[in-house]
Parts: sequence; C-alpha cells; structure tokens
Amino acid sequence: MPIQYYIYLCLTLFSIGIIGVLTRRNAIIVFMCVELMLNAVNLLLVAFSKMHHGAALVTDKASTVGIDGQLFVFFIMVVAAAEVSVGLAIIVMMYRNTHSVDINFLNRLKN
Amino acid sequence: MNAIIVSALLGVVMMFSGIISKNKSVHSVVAAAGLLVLLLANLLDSYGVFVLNIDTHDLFHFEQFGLYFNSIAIVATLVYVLLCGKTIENTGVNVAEYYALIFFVLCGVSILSSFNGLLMLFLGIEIMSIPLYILTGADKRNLKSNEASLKYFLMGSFTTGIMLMGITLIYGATGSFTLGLSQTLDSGGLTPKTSFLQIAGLLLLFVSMCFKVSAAPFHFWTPDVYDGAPGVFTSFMATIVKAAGFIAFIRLFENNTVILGPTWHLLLSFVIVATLLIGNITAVFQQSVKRMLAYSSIAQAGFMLFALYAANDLAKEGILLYAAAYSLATIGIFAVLIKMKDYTFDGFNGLAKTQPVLALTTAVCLLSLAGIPLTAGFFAKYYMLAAVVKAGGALWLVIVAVLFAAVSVYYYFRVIQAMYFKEGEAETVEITTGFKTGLLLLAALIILIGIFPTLVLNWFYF
Amino acid sequence: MSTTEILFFFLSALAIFSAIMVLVSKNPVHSVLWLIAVFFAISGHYILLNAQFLAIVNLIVYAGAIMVLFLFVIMLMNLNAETEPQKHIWMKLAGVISGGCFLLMLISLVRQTVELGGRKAMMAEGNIGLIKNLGKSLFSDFVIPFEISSVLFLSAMVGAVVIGKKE
Amino acid sequence: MIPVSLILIPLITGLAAFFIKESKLAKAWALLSAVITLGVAALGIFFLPAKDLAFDAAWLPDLGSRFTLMTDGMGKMLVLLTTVSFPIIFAATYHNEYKRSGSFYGLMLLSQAGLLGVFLAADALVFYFFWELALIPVYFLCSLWGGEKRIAVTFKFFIYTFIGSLLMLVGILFLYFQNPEHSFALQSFYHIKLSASQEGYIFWLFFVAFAIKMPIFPFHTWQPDAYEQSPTAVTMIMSGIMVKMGIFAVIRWLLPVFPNASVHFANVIIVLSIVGMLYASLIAIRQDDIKRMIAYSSIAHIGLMCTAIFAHNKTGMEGVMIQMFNHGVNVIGLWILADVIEQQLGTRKFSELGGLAQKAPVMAILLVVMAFANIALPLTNAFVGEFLMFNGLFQYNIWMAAVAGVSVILAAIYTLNMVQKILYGNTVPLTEQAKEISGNVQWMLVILVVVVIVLGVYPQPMINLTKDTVDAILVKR
Amino acid sequence: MSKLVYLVPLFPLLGFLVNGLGRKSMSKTLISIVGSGSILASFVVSLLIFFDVKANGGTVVTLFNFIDAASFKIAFAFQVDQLSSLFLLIITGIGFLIHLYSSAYMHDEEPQHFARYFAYLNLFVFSMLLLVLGANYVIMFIGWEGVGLCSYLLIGFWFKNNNYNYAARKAFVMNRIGDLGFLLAVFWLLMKLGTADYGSVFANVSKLSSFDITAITMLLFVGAMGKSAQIPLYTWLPDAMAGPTPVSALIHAATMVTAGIYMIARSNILYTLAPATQTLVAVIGLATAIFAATIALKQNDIKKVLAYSTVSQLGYMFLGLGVGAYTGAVFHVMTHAFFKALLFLGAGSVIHAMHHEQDIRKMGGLKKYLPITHITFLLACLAIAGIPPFSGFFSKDEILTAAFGKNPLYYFIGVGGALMTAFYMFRLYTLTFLGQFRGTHEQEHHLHESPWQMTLPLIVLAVLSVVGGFVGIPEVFAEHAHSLEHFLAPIFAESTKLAEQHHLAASQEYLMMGGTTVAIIIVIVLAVNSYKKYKATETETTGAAKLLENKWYIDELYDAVIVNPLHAFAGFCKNIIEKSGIDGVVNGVGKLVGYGSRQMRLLQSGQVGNYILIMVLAMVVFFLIWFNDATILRFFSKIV
Repeated sequence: MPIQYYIYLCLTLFSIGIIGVLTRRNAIIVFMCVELMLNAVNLLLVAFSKMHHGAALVTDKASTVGIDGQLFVFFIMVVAAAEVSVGLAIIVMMYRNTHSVDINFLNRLKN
Repeated sequence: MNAIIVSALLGVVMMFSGIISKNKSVHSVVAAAGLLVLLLANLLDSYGVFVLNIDTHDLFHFEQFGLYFNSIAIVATLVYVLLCGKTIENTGVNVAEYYALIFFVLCGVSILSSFNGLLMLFLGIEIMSIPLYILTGADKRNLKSNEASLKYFLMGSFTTGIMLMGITLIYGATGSFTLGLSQTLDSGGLTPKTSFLQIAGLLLLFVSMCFKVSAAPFHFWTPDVYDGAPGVFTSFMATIVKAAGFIAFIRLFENNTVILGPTWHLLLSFVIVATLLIGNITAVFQQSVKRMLAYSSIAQAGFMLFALYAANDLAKEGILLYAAAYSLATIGIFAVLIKMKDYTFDGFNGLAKTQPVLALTTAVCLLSLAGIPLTAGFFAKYYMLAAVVKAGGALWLVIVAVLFAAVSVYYYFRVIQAMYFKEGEAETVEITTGFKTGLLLLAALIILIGIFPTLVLNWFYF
Repeated sequence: MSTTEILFFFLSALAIFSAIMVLVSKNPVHSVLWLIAVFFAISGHYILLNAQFLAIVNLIVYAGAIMVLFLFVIMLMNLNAETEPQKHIWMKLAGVISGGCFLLMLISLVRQTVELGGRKAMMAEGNIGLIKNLGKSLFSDFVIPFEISSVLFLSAMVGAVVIGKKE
Repeated sequence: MIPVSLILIPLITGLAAFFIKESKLAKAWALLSAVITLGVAALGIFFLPAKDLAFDAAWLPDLGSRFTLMTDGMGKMLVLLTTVSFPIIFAATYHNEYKRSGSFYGLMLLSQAGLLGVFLAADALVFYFFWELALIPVYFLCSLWGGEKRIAVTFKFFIYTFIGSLLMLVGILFLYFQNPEHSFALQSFYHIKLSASQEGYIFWLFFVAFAIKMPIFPFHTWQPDAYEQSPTAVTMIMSGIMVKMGIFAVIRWLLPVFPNASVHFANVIIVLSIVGMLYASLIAIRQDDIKRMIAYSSIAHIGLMCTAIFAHNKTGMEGVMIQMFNHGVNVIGLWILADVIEQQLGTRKFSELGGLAQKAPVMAILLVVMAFANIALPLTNAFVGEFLMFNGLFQYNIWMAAVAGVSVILAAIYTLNMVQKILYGNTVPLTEQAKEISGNVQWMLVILVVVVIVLGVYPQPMINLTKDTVDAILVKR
Repeated sequence: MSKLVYLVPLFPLLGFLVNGLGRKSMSKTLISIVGSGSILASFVVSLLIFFDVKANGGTVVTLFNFIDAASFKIAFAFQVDQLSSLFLLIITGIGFLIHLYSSAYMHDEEPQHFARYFAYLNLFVFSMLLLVLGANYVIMFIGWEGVGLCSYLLIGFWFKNNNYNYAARKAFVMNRIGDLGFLLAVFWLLMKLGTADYGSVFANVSKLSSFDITAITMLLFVGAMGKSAQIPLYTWLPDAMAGPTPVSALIHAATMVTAGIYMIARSNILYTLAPATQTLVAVIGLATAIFAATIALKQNDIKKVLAYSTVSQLGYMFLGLGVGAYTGAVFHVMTHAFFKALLFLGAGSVIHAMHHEQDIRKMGGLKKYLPITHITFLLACLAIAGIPPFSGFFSKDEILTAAFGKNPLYYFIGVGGALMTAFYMFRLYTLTFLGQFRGTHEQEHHLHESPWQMTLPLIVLAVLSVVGGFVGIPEVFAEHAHSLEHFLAPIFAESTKLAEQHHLAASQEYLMMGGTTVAIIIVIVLAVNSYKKYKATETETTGAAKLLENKWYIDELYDAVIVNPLHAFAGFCKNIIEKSGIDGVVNGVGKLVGYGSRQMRLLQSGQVGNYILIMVLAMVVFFLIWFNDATILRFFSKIV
C-alpha cells in the first residue's frame, strides 16, 4: 500500500481533530478531538515503521528496523492514558465549581 | 542520570513523608534536604559517579551543559523552596503531594536537559507538563485557578498532538527518532535537499516548543495561566520549567540550524520580534503585578530565543546564565509578591517605608530583570546580544531587542516607583526574619553574579 | 484490487466518516460512540499492518478504558444534546477553514516530497508488530523510557488524587 | 593604585553612608570622603608619575574584558573637576536638609564613583558599567528628593539615557567582535578596521548615546525638566559633571575609533549643534525660571563644545578641553546661587523676584561675576575656552562660526535679563526679607570666583594639562 | 621707564580691589582718595612714559603668555608707543579729573554705593588702559569688552530704576553685536597670519589678500560701530545717559566711545590698504555726524543733547579716519575729550545744582548762580562749535580739510553738520544759562555753585579746551607747527607713504576756514537770539520737529523690525516647537506604546478557542513563510 495513502488518511484524521478542537465548546469533546489527533499520529507512526521495516528487510532479513516506531506508539498510548486521567479530573473539578463544561465560560482571565 | 533517578525517588519519598507526618513544615524541610541530596547526586554525575550504572542505549546524552543546567535548576528550586516553603504549606492540604509533583517536574527537567532522541523529549515534556496542570489547579476552590489549569491542559494536550505529528513526520523522513539532520543527509535515500516532510516535522516541533517556552504567537496560555495559578506555583512554572523548556529547545535545534538555513533565521527573527513586541508592549499597561510578570516572562523568552538564533558556544553559556539570572530574580520577586495582600501596582505603594528589606531586594530583582549593569540580568542579556552579534548579521534584530529592553524598564520601574516614590501603606502578611535574610542573600547573589558572571560560568568549563 | 486494498479503503472511509460524526453529532454521548468507532477502524488498520499488539492495546486502552472513562464523566454530568453549547457559526467556519488550510498545506508538502515516491507501507507480513519482538526490545533497549513512563503514571495518579480528593 | 582608590573611596564611603541615621553625621561623612578623594586625586595628578595613574587587572578573562583604568590629560582634568566639585557641592548645600540624608549622600557618593569610573575607564565594558553606575544613583536621587513632577520627569530622563546607553552597548559589542585582538581595551579599539558603511552606522549608535547625554539638539528635551525637578545638589552634578561624560566620551571613544565617520558626518553634527545653540539661547531668553534658564544656556554651551569637537582642529579641541572644566565650574556656581535663592525665598521665578542687590550685595556681586563668566567675558575662564572653540570652528568654516557667534549675543541677552530681573529693580514684598548668603556658601562661591578669574587670566596650565590628549586624538586622522 | 608700563593699569586695578572689598569699612573720604589717587598715580606714570616715548620711541612689554594654543600664541603684552602713550594721558588725566569731580558729585550716595561707584570707575579705567595698551588684538578685545562691562555696570549704577537697567542692558548687548564682528576679525587674522600682535600683523600685511584685508577691516569696523556708537548701532549711547553724569563724561564722551577710533587708528595700515572699507567708514561717519546733529537740535534733556552731539562728533572722527586723516581723528579725539568732558561736567554741575533736574526747558538764567560753571561751559561750547582759536576749531578743521581733499561733498556736508553743532550747542547754552529761571521756587532757592572738587576739574578742562588745539596748528600757519602730527608720525608712517597727499593751496584753506567760522558765528547769534526769550510752552510740536524730538523713531523702528520679532520667535520656540514639536515627539512615542499596549491586551481574549485558532493560523503562516519558494502555491494552483 503506497505510504502516501496512509499519510493522507492520518493527516485528514489529524486535521479533523484540529477542526473539532476549534469548533466545539464542550471541553470533553475538545479533549476527545485531541485524542483523535493522537490516534491519527499513532496510525501514521505504525505505517512509517512498516515502511522503514520493509525497506530494511530488502538488505537484512532479520532487521528490526521500525520497531521503535511501534514502541513510540505504545508510549504515546501510555501518555495519552495519563493525560486523560488528569484531564478528566480537571474537567470534573471545573464542573464541580461552575456546573458547566463550556470552554467559552473560561473568560475570567483575560487582557 | 543521577538527577533523573534521584528526583523520581524523591517524589516517592515526599509522598511517604505526606503519609508519615501531618506537620506541614516537616515536608518543606524534607523537600529542602531532598533537593540538597539531588544537587549532590547531580554534581557527582558530572564527576562520573553514578547512583546505578545503566546502559541508556543512547537514549540520553549526558554532557556538562545539561548537567550544569540541572544544578542551576536544582539550586533555583532550593532557593524557591526556602523562600516560598511557608506559602506552599498554606496553599492547600496536600503539601507533600505538591512537593512530590515538584520533584517529578524536576525529573522531567533533568530528562529534558540530557535527552537524546525525540522519544525522551516527548516523555520529558509530558512528565514536566502533567504535574504542572495539577499545580496550576492546586487552588481548587478558586475559579481562576481551575480555569487556568483547564486552559493550560487543553492547549497543552493540543500542542502535544502537534508535537507528535512533527515527530512522526520526522520519523517518516529519517526512520529514526534521533536528533539532528546530520544523519539524514548522509544516509542515502534522501535527496541532498532536506525533505519537505522533515522540514514540516521540524516546523511542527518548533511550534510546539515555542508553545512550551511561550513564544509568540503561541504564548496565549502564559498570561492566563500564570495569572490564574497560585502565586507560588506560578513562580516555579515561570522560572525553572520555562528555562528547562529553553534548554530542550536549544538541544533540539542547535545542530539543525545550519541545515535549516536562512529561512530558519527569518522565521525565528519573526518569532523573536513578535514575542518581544507582545511581551513588552502588553506588559506596559497591566494593573496587576502578577500579570505584568507573566507578560514580562514572555518578553524575557524573546530574549532567550536569541540563544537559539545564534546557536553558538556563547549562546549556550549565555542561556545558562540567563536561566540562572532570570530564575533567581523572578523567584525573588514572586517570593515578595505572594506576601503582598494586594497584587496590583498600587499594592506596592510605599513598601520601602513599611518593609525596606523587601523593597530593596525586589528592586534588585527588578533591576536584574531589566538588565541594569551590576546585576546578573545585565550579563544574561549581554550574552544573548553578544552571541547574536558574534553569529554575525541581524544587527537590526539586536537593536530592536535593546529598544524593547528600554520599554521593559518602563514596567519594571513602575514597581520600583510604587515602592520608593509613591506614598502608601503596602500591606503584607507577616514576614519572618529568616525570609528577609533569605531575600538579602538572594539579592547579594544576584549582584555577585552581576559583577563576576564567570563565577557561575567557570563551572561550565571544568 | 486486492482484499487488503478493499479493507484499507473501507476502514479509511469508516474512520474518516466516524471522525466527522464525532464533530457533528450534537449529543456528546454519540460523539463518544463515534470516536470508539474511529478507534475500531484504526485498530483494523493496525491489523492490516500486522501490528497485532498495538491493535489489541488500542482496543483495550483506548476503546476500552479511556472511552469508558469519558462516557462515565459525560453520564455523570448527564450532558446531552440540549445542554450541548454551540459555537457561533462564524467561529465554526473559521475553524474549518483554518483546519482545512492546515491539511492542504501538509498534503501539498507530502505530494512534493519526491523521496516518498514508490515507498510502500509493508502490509500483512513483517513481524516487528508481534508481542514477542516488541517485548524484547521494550525491555532491553527501551527499558528506560518504560520506567520513566511509570514515573509519568505516578505523577498523573498523584495529580488525579490531589485534584479529585475532597478537602 | 591611585585610580582604583579614586573609585573605591566614594564607593565604599557611599555604601557606608546608607547606614548613617542622623543627618549631621551623614553630611560630615560625605564631605570628609569627598575631601579625601580630592586629596588623592590631587596627589595622583600633580605629584605622582604617570605610571601610577594606570591600573590593570583581570576581570572577565573569557569575555576579553579587563578592569583597565588610565588617565590622559583630559582624564586628569575631568577627574580634577569631579573631585573638586563634590566637596564644593556638599559644602555649599550643607544647610539643606534632606529626609533620610544618609541615603541621599550615599547615592551622591555612588554617583561620584560612577563618574570617576567613566573618566578613568580604558576598557569599553568597564566604561559602559560606570556609565550606567553614574546614571542610576542620579535617577534615585532625583526621584526621591526632587520637585513635585519628579517621578515622571526623571523617569523620562532615565529611559531616554538608558536607550542611548543600550545602543552604545550594541555598538561596543559589534566593535568587540570586529576586533582582531578580541578585547574591549580602548587601545585595541583604536586599531579596529571597519568598512565605511559599518563605521557609518556604528558611529551613530555611539553618537546617539553621547548626544542624549550631552545633550545635543534635538535630544535635549529631558534636560530642562530634569534640571528643574531634581534637588539642586543633584542638578549641579548633572549639569556640572555628567554632561561632560558625553563630551568626554565623544572625544575618547568616538573620534579615534571612527576617524572617517566622524569627519564624514562632521557637517551634520555641527549644523545640528549650531541649530541647538541658537534654539536653546532663544528659549532661554523667554524663560522665567532660573533653573530652566540655566539649563537652556547650558544646552547652548554644550552645543558649542560639540561643534568645536567636530571642527577637527587642535585649536577647537584645546578650547573644548578647558571649557569642559570651566563650564563645570561656572554652572555649578550658578546652581549654587539658584539654590540659595530658592532656599531663601522659595521661588525660582524671575517675575516674583527683584531688587536682591539691595538686600544681599555679596550675593549680587557673586551672581554678577558668575553671570559674566557664563557669557564668556574676557578675563573670566569661559572666555578663553570659547575664544579657542570659536576659533577652531572659524578655521573649519567661517560661516558656521559667524552664525554660531550669534549665540554669544543671545547669551548676553538672557544672562543679563536674569541678572536684572533677580538683582536689580526695586524689592518686591517677597524679597523684602531676603538675607545675605551664609558663610559656607559664600566661601564656596568665592573659591569658584577665584578659579574663574585665575583661569581667565592665566589659562595656560589647563591647556598644557590636556595638550597630550589633543595631540593624541587628532593625530589619529 | 616704559618697562614700568604695567604700573599704569595696576594702580586702578588696586584701587578697584581696595574700594571693592573694603566698601563696608572705609569712609567716603578714604574711598575717594583711594579712587582718585590710584588714577593720579597712573597719570604720573603715564606722563613719565609719555616723555620717555617722546624721547626714545616705543617698545613692547611682554608680561606673560596669555594663551599658547596649538596654532597661535597670544602674549599678555603692552604696546608702548606714541599713540598709546597719548591715549594714556587722555584717559588717566581726564579720568583723574572726573574721579575728583565725582567725589563731590556722588557725595549723597551712602558709603558702600559710593565705594561701588569708585570701584567701577577704577575698573573702567583699568580696562580702558588695557584696551589702549594691549600689544595685540586679543588684549585689546579684553579691554574692549571690559569697558563694555563697566559701562554696563555704571549705566545701571542706580539699579533700583528699571529703565536704567534696560538702558544698561541695551548698551551691553549692542556692544556685543559689535564685539562679535571684532572677534571674527581677530579669528580671521589668526587664521591667515597665526598671530594677532600688531607688530607682526602690520609687518606681514602683504601676506593678506585684498579680500582678506577688506573683510577684516569691515569686521573690525563693525566692532567700532558698536563701541563708538555709529549708525546703525548708536542708539545705546543716548540711553546710556541714565548713568551718573561724571560717568557720561568719562565713558560716554571722553574715553570709551573713542575706542573705535583708537582701534582704527591703531590698524591704520590695514584700512589704508582697504579703500572700500575706508569709503564705508567715511560715509558712515559723515552720516552719523549729520544724523545725530539733527536729532540734537530738538532734544530737551541737557544730557541727551550732549549725548547726540557726542555721537555726531564721533562721526566726524570716523570721517577723518575714512579720509585717511588719522592724525586729525586722534587730534579730534583729544580735543573732544577735553571739551566734551567739560560740557558733561558742566552739565553735571548744573544738574547737581538743580537737584537732578535735566530738562533745559525748566532751567535758564543760571548764569548768575553758577558763574564758574557758566564760563567754562561757554568756553566748551565755543570749542565744540569750532570757533578759532579754541581747540575744536583746529581738530575739526583738519578733518574737514582732509575730507575736502578726498571729496568736496564730504566737506560741505561736514560743514553743515558743524553749523548744526554750533546751533544746538548754543541753543543748549542759551536755554540753560541765559534768559530767566524757569524752574520751581525751591529749586531756585537752593541754587548754588558746586564745591571745589567739581569746579577745579571744570577750570582745568576749560583751560585745556581753550589751548588744547595748539598742539595741532595747521601747516598753513607755520611750518612744522603741527607737533602732534610729528609726534604720531611713526604710527601712521606706513599709511602716509601709501596714501597720496593732496595739499590744498594755502589761500583756499584760509578761505574755507574763514567761511566756516563766519557761518558758525552767524548760526550762534541766531541760536542765542531765538532762544533768549524762550518760554516753556506745552504746545505739541509737529512735523519735522516732532520727528526730530522722537529721534527719527529709530528705537521704535528697531523694536518693530528686530527686537519684537526675535522675542516673538523665541516665544514660538519655547511654547510651540519645544513643547509640541520636539518634546511632543518624545512623549508621542510613549503614548504610542501605551496605545499599543491597550490594543494588544484585547488580543488576549481569554477564549481558548481563539487562542488555538490563532495558533493554527500561525502554523499555516509559518509554513507559508518557510516554503515561500511557491511550493504550496504551485500546489494550490494545481488543484484549481
């Protein structure tokens, strides 16, 4: 499968994530869109790792080139999980105080 | 390596001390002691003594530069804890946890000072950021604090996404997570012209790093977060963390600037000017000193970016000095600020009469931030400018910078004027003599560095 | 057109469609569900790329743990289409346009990266995605990041506790 | 060792002064320190061989900057001016009471240290340091003890000069990296080879800094306000000594380092200065405030010095040299008198004064002498200086000299206007209870008058003192 | 003897110091003794020097190096020769008499002002001596400005009266204008010759191009205009009458105002080589002579009349200089010093008697009250009118004759002036002494002759003005009778060599003398008759008379053309350019920053959405900046 296809796919997902962040007001949804961005990145990483792996296999049958990419994905998932726990905690704390998850209400701090 | 391990462990230790003792001040003491240990460990590191000897598989690259920065960060944190310990204890119930988080941040800092490869960069930045989201929101009842932390978190995670995309694109182009374009050039497959993919990746990385060091136009979180967060933690964020960000920034790009070529400098000078402009100009008309300091920290970032622009030895020495000078001064000011009842400029009116010592030390710190000679801040700025001039060209940039430095004098001196020349009864919470002596020592240190910057820097050449 | 290609396009289409649905659906709960769909699609891609471990982890961690967490929170706040705040249409438009520009930008660059010409992502075969190999290198070369990520978790945990704990 | 002690004595005594509580003691302390400094300076300048007037020590080795001090004729002369002025200023304002006088005199001494440092420094970085060190105490002095508009005014003054010095810093850096010897040493700066264009813009970086300090039209607007608002003792320092920093710097750091540029831009600068002279003189004519009038007249005089510098001939340069000293003496004398009047009658407005000559003849006489020194009457010190300077300018360009000469007439107008409005005419209710000036002030003024006359009749020693500098500077071209 | 020349200025200086410092402690008598004594002492020395010079020529006495600059040396040296020694005598001699006179005239002042007066007067004599003794133009300039200072101080001696102060300031400033010219001339000399010593300048005069010489002489003459009150810089002199009368006598008649003549006579060679300047000098001199005379016709203040007559007489001297009759000019300086001083002192004595009444319309018939004053005054009038054999006749005649030689027109205009002189002098005389007293009663009651300190100088000067002319008897009467000319010959040797001599036929000279004398006598009779029966009338004068009474409105003209515009422009600079212009720009920058600050704060909207939006847009921009080589644009064009 040509790598460009994966790139286009992932960039599209990524951009959709960005657009989500920009268009939604619900903090949770915004956060979800961020997760979407991360997933797009993950997929792209895997695709690249396979690409490099394939290129390496031509010369060396036992090469493990590209494995770092997949491990990177693993770490991204780890971090994502951690972020989610913290993020949701913050959102909940916010909700406790304001009974709203609308980011447009976050305007006490400005100028 | 020592710093990373020890700071992680110390984080755990702090949690235990939280379980064992309910006496808050104990935690501060433990933290201070821990920091001393950490400092020791880090110093040992540079002499080749390791807590435990592991093969880092080239994921780290320990060099004097990074280790030395660690020591600066640790010392700064120590000063911070000694000066602001009391306030931390009054911020909330989870004092021990706060300290633990601070230690985790330090762990992230020490990762960022020696990472080799984008993986560790990513992890380091996350370890540094996640505790900060918490600390920002530490004042749970305070809506501003909540808001700040949520803003910080949302934008931070968004930037994480951007950064990861950048890393991915680089990986796609080079097939490795190691730094620098040098490998990519000689490893064939690529046309001698650096690949667009890679450039795109680097740009995204650049953007995300700009966000972390609050360089315009990615600075927007800074004023709100610094303003909203509890003063103590703002001080920590604005100093050590930010400096660490710069160290990471420089280590990330120092080898690449050559290949990135002229457009890179164009882009960077654009960012620098924008940062200086927004930071300085916006700071002028702030009413709250805290928010003014937030903007001034943006302005200072603009100056620190010069190190990136020049990317030569002078710049690396300079950024270390800048980190030290800037951190010390800012910590000093915040230490005083959080003792004030009123964070506005008028709140400082007549401080010189009610609290001469505080006024004096604040003045010294402000002078240092303004870059007046005989204070550490002067040589910090001096190194930055010198580095750029040495790198050649871009004299216009330097001139712009000094003009903005003059503007910065305006808002820094507003505080001095309030303290010394305006009539008023500045109200503070009770001040211990220990605190005063601490401040005096800090001021003395700032002036000492200001007269003999090489005292700090000669360390750098052993 | 081989099955892989068919699957690829199907999964891609699914992923993009559900991603869009995440954005457009008024009800947060629906968004979550659509997002889960996206994750499934991506896991499918992993399998296509023979990255079985990641495929599983993705399902467990993301689709499983994280999304459920989201769901809980949303239920907890019982958010629904009515309570869902909407951005002003111009803001939305601006968001879409700028996001689109970003996308076009990157795509244009990709299209002109000559060295990608003819590079393929190896499908179906290649064993680096297998748990055995990943585990080997994770616990040899990448043990330090592994440990460090534990620190990360620890701090996240502490943070969550600090934030969540009642005073 | 002499130069170091010249800087250290005021520095240390100044820092010590901050801890003195009662004002009597503080005054005595400051006076004592100033006198000691004067003694040391006199010893060094008149009795010791030249080698004792140089000092060199490592300071920032890896920055290529050494703590180097040296004195040529001009340096000696200005050190003399500084060290002479301070005791006189302290003694003359001895009866003025300042709140927290400890800090006041501390800052005064610090500024003295800074000034001496500027005049002695032979290393660009050291020079810059002292340049600022001289500025900051003055900023605090003005803002703390000044008039009611002090904060805004002195702040303007501070930022104005600060911008200038920062630009100079950029210039210094640039030169440093152009310098093959990688040093900030003055001597090595003299050998730097710059391309014409580089010389062009770096020259301006420096000149703007100095022009603001002098000040040269149109960078002068901070000055009258600052002089008016700051306590007179400080004003004396500013106009008596600090403005000389600018001129000194131009002569030592500008002409030799940028020989071609300073010739190339000479016309621009001279025209600017001449415009400034006439402009300031005209404004002085319309002033109703003693301090502002003196301020503007001093702008005019400085302008003349600047023209003479850029006339690039020895005659003019000699004139500048001695005029730096003379202007310092004269203007300090005028300030003392202005202070006396303000202290006594609480006003500086001509329109509210008059007939003082009847009440205080001694003061009247002294004021008249100082006034005529200010308009460079022959046999007063200023005449010699202005004679030489105009002469130099004349050699450079007849018409410029002729136009600039008009300022001599204007000077007569505004100075005599002041004398007449203050001293002559009938007394007004305010001046009815005016008293004769007190002993110490009187004696200080008498000393100044003696200096004025002696240097007016026999200026040769001054000329000889600074001859070496003149030759050295102009030999460079 | 000449080696002791430094004593001459030294004594007055000492007198100045003693009187100045001891003014609190000394008695009036002591003060006047010190004051006058010092001058007497230097007069004695001057006499000795004079004869020394007469016997064995002049010399230069160098005291010390004044300025030893890179491009020139200026010695503090004294020039002792015929010219300077002659002036020494005039200055110290008349100076002494006037000091003596003052000791009585100023007796009403309280001691310290009395002392101040004498101090100033001594200081003046000192500077005047410097002026004439200086061996180079710089020293001369020192004296030149010094006398200006003293005149300033003495005009404003009664400083309570602000009009006096303004007069003083006017005098000083106008002198300054002249001094600038002088100074520039000196610079020019120094630039071209590297020296200002008379000796070397006159020796190297050949080194100067004719343009240089013309320029230098012109500039010097500007200086002379200021000091010697010539058109257009004369207006200060009448106002200077604000000073005490003896001061007017000494400074504004006898000595200071003749400095210009001295200076030109001193540099006669330069002038002889600059015919253009000479013509200018002659014309200006003549114009001033006539112009001032016309004004004098209608003045009613006794001192004002004398002042304008002084201006006019100075004009004659310049005419003399202009036509190359240097000796004549100097001669007239001398005689004029005698009779004009006498006139002023006489006027002083009158004013003294009249209790500071100066308006001649309120006088009259003083003949019987002040006999001595009257006689001496009459003699002086005859002298100035130029009635032979009084001194004025000879000197004026010499000048006019020379003028005739140059250009008959000069002569006739000059004679016209002389006639006017005669007229207004005798108008003055008649109104003052003849007819009957028009003053108030208690004035009349107090009228009395002045004490001996005042009358003695009058008598001495009267004698001098009668016989003073005999040192310069025209050649036509007797060969080598003109002893002054022979005495001064060495000074003017060069010029006389250069200037072509035109000797008139003796008969013609007799005719001219006779003619003028007759005319003058007629005018005198006319004047006396027309004013003998004068009654003070309040009728407003009209037409030409009004014009003359108001001095041709010259002061008003100057105010309108120069003073007021300057003042207005200064105000414009102060209030508009400075405040709004330059300082406005400076503050404007500050305001700009403030404005920018307030605007930029709005950027920080507080909305996370906006923040992120801006970030994304910034990223897009960055990409565009980076791939500015149209990479992206190319792609977009491909899509479209």
